[in-house]
Amino acid sequence: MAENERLQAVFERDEPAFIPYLAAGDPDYEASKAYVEALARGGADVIELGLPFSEPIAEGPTIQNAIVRALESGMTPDRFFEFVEELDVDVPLVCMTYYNLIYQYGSEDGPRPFVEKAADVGLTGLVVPDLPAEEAGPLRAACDEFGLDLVFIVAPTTEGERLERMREQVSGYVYVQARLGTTGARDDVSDQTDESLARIDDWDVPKAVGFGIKEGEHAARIVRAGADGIIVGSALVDIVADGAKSDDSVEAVAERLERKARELKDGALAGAADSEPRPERT
Amino acid sequence: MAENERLQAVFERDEPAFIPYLAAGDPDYEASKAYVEALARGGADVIELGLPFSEPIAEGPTIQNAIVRALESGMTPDRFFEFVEELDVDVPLVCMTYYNLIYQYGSEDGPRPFVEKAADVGLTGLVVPDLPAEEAGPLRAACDEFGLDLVFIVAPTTEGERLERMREQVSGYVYVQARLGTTGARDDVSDQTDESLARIDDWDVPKAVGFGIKEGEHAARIVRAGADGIIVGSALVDIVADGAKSDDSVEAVAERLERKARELKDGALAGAADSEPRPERT
Amino acid sequence: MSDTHAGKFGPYGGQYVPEALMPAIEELTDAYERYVLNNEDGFMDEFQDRLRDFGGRPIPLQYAEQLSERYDTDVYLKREDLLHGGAHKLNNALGQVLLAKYMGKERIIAETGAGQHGTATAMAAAHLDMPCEIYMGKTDINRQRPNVFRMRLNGAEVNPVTVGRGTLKEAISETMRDWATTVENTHYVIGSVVGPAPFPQMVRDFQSVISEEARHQIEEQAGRLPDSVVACAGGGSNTMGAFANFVEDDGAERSSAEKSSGDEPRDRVDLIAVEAGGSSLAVDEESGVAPNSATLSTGHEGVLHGARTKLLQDSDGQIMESHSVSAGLDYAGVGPELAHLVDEGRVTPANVDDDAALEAFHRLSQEEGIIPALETAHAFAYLHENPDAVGDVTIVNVSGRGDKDLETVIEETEKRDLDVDVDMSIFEGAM
Amino acid sequence: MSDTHAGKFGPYGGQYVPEALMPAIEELTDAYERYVLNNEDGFMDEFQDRLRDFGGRPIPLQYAEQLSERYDTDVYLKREDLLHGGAHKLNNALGQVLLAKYMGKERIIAETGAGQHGTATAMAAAHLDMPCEIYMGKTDINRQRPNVFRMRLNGAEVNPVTVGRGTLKEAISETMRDWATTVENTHYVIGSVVGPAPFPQMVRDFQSVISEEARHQIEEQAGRLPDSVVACAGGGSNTMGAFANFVEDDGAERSSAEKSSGDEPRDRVDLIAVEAGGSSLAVDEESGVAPNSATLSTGHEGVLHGARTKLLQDSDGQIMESHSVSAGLDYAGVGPELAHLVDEGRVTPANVDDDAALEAFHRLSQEEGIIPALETAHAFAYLHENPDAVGDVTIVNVSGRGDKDLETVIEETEKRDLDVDVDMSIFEGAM
Ligand SMILES: Cc1ncc(COP(=O)(O)O)c(C=O)c1O
Ligand SMILES: Cc1ncc(COP(=O)(O)O)c(C=O)c1O
Repeated sequence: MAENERLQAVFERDEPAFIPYLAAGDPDYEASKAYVEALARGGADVIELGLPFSEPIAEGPTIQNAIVRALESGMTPDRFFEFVEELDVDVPLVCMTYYNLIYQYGSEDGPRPFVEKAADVGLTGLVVPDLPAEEAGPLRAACDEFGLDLVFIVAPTTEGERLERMREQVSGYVYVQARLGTTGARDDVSDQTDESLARIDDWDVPKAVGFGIKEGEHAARIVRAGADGIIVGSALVDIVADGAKSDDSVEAVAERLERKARELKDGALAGAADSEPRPERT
Repeated sequence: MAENERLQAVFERDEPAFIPYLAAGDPDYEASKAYVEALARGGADVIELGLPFSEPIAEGPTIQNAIVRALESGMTPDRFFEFVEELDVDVPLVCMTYYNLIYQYGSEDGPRPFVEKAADVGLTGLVVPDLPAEEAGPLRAACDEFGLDLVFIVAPTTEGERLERMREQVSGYVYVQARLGTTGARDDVSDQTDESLARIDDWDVPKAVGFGIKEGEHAARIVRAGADGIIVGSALVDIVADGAKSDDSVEAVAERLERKARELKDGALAGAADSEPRPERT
Repeated sequence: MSDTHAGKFGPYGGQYVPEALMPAIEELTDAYERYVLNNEDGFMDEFQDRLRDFGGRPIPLQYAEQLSERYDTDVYLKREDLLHGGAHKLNNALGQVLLAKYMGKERIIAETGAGQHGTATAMAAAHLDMPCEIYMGKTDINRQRPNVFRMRLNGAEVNPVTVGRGTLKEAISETMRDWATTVENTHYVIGSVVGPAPFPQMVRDFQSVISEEARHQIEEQAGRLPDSVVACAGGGSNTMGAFANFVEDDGAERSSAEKSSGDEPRDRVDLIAVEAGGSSLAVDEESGVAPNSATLSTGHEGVLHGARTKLLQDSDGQIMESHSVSAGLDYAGVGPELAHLVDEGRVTPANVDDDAALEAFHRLSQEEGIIPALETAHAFAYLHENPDAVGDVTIVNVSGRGDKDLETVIEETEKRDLDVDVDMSIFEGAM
Repeated sequence: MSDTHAGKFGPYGGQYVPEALMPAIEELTDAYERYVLNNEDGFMDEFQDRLRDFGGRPIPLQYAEQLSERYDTDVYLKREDLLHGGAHKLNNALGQVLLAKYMGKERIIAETGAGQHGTATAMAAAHLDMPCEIYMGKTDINRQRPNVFRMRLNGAEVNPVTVGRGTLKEAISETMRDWATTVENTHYVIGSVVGPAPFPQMVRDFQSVISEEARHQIEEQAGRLPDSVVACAGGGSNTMGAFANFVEDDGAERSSAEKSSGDEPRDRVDLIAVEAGGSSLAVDEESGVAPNSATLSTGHEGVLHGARTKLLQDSDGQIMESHSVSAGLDYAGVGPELAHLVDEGRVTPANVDDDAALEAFHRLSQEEGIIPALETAHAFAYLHENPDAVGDVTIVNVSGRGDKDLETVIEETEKRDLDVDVDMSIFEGAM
């Protein structure tokens, strides 16, 4: 199983990873680039970049709307790859998108052309929320071929055999879904998080928790619960949405994003400081 | 079978009878009295007075509307009898109404109280358009008891056995329905009239033709075809309706009615003058 | 059946129509006897085939789980709402249009109140390729819009009747007027067990397929006859159809000829006809308005639309304007046979008011997943108010579905404070 | 059937859903196998009893006299419009709600396009006493108002979906989101043969009662199998239901095991799936709009709503906005089994445009006295355009009735110059 080196390097450091998400092209190509770069400045360790798909069945309203804005501003898979190439950031980038876009890319049906191109522009991994382990064979193979990680999501409902199957396929990190439902910022941290982390406690892959994290305090709480990283999407997308709505300058919004990123990153670090030292990883 | 003497007398004269119809109480009690009296002045030989019923299924729109006006102005069976009593006319009056009003009158169910009262106020006969010969037994008996005629309608569709049954029951005159349908003034005279008259040619009762007669010319044509009388309703009710609509004075409307009556009566007389002399009646 | 001779039911029935119609009525009587009673030319076979293939018969008798539990009695639903067109009306309309065809008629006319008879007639006429005109009062046109469209879509002409209040009473009168003009080539498909003989018995015969099926079905499903049959009554056609095959189950001693071995009396099936109590049973004689259509309970013998029967009328004999939230029950008369069966004590007349009917409408919709016609809802309101009166096993006739009533129900529910949980605000989003 | 293994039909099918739903889908697969395929606890018996008593099955197969004459071919109508609720949808909704009950679920959710699946689900949920929420796009809410009311009357909550164009596609996505949150106590009653396995095969199985009955009926009535079966296809549930029991009548040589005496090939029954051609088959890639829903004819393989199937999508793989005058066909995907049967040449894909569907709507209403759903009208428009393609005996599936479409039909007819005799002025009187 491929382990992308850059992604691996992130989790080998002795601190929790902060993994923010933004939809590429939201609200437009240039602003979006500035926003992603702001996240990097704010301390992102990995960035999940959404390639917008017209039927985002796993997303809540916040990210749905971001995707609509990005699509309306002309984002396409080809533009997305350009976007990634043009980005001036130093951290590993993971593409989050739906399977149909991966399947349709290029001249032949199937995931290979997409993955080849993704590797080519320097993406380090993929998250595909509508692709369970059962249907992931061809994509897994293409990722292996081109050295990309394929991140899977462990849901609160994932148990038993399914958990085993996923353990075999996952690489890079495992995305631990903090609660049932779709993406979206919440005001609390779910107990389901602890249970989920406990269920995969012995997995030999970094565990990043997402779905609903909104504040530094949440981040700390989750790292204390044993997470190796935190994934934050809607709370950041909210800032982009507010900026777009109020017609604020790109700089002002980028500034806010950077500040929020730092809050979250600091929260995660604080959580790590409270915890016992994390075991070394191989 | 009762033959009311006054009605009989009309048809014993050697000239066709002119039988106008108005709804009693249309558009109000006093005006209606004036109008009926105008018809008498205009040469009516018999007058059919409509006692308005809420469901006049045999009437066309003209008389339906007259009935609505009369009902709205408060006409009831009791008022109707007063109306008849108060009328200052010299010709026989026939009441035209629907069976339910006859049936409900007085304290007991059944036609007797109505007929008794009708005789009492000087009515000479009844026409009941929703009472075919088959259902007429009780009313026929009451009429016999109180000396009223019961006029039946022969329709263009009445043939064979039904015709015989009616022949046995009819008295006063037979109302020959000039055409299929409901009451209402028309612009032509139906061929059905000739056929209907032919069918009852040998009946020993005067034949009065109605339904659709509008002008003196029609009247003449029908008398030439062998009728002993003409019945005119809608053409006269139209005058009342127009007057009510234009808020004309009662005198003006009465004047018009009298003139129209005379036109129709003259038409009938003209028709008679053209025909061979009518056979004597016993 | 109770029509022992010449279209009379005790004192009721008869043929009080203009002379011009009498020959047509005699012709119809003759055709009724030949084709319907004696199955000449296989008329009844064809009728039954078409009821099956076009209409969807047999129609189920359904055990109603939620209602049975609520009322602690076995409630069975005779699902006439599933008949093509959405009400029992097609049983009759199809029969009559087919009969008109056998009689060589070339044109169909009909009156309609709720529009259910009109749509059924329009559908039957289209199915049998006959031109068709429907008379409908203006008030009913306004409160039953979807049915107006449906009739027109089926190729029927809809003639609005503007006299009077513009409801069923006026529409019947108007259709009779048309018939009086066109009687030679036209058949008048009357929509209920009303009008001159032979209509009341003929319509009952066409509708009696309801109880013919229901009787077999309840014996099969419950292993016994019901203690009662409940049906709403406007003119009374679904009522008579639902009662017909139970009328003789009157609990009386059997005549010796009928006795098999013992001399037990027959089972007794109570027959309950539920009329529209409207907003009140009181009557305003002055204005000639009855705020209800509870003819069987409050009416008096008289003559209307060709028959002697019970009527809502003032003391002079003028017909009152009836009122009901449900257009199909909004009629001042009632079938003569039903009037007679009430006088004889064989049928129990009952009535429920508009509010109770609306509540029952919502209750059935929510609890059984069946949206009934507002007419039908009256039968369920009776059940709700008198659960102890129906015995251990009862059949309620679901005479029709409520699609036609959606607008009325929303409007009327909004006006009231009903004893049922309906949040009217939820209806706004989609208006 | 063509689902030989693991919910795949050739290259189509599968389970492309968020991980959170996978356990529920496995649970459902298990329940499907136990209760539906193996009739555990008598599930299928109870299902069939309820389809009969509550739904009104069996549903007739009707010989259509007027159409048969017009097209000089024997046209039989499978009258799913007579099913409770007014469309074939209840077959599936009742099956799934009952299954949810057997599975111990406590809440039902569903998407709806035309509102027919939503009303069927709301009715089934009321009947089986289950709380129910329905997701419906705002565009569909506006064009199918009566169905919105009906769902609410049946006690269901209707949740408007405002994203995107607000049609079926968005409603399905939204329902999946709800399910992802509530999967532990909730069953998602999907409305067609789409979605992740086991939905496509399970919905087909519930709907296959259509062809099970039709096969017996046509053999009884025509003494033979039909030359063709014609059905409209949105997701394809009425289509698969109408085809299922004829799929093996493919005219192929029988395998020697099946041979009785001779070695004649089986009869060939052509299966024709008619999609919505909308206003044009052309596609606007730029704006991502397909002015049609002709997925089988013009779509390309991809992944949507949990399954690999044919889709209307742009070259990037973004799903297009489909368009059709009929809400129930207005969907960018199609059932994976249908896609496979088309690839295999067993099902013939066809499409007719909005105008043709409207004309067919009026024609069937006027000539047969059956007002079809606009969806259904597409099947009749195909018959009208291709009377020679259906052979001597054809079955057209009347998937639903058109009561829900009255307003749309009036509006859309008025806009056009149709090749059918409809006088739109007659619709004004009652507006
Ligand atoms: C569904 C339904 N039920 C009942 C009635 C009342 O008619 P009847 O009393 O003749 O059954 C109507 C009349 O339109 C109706 O539509
Ligand atoms: C009457 C009717 N027919 C057909 C359809 C299309 O669905 P399917 O293709 O699943 O049968 C619908 C969908 O709502 C419908 O209501």
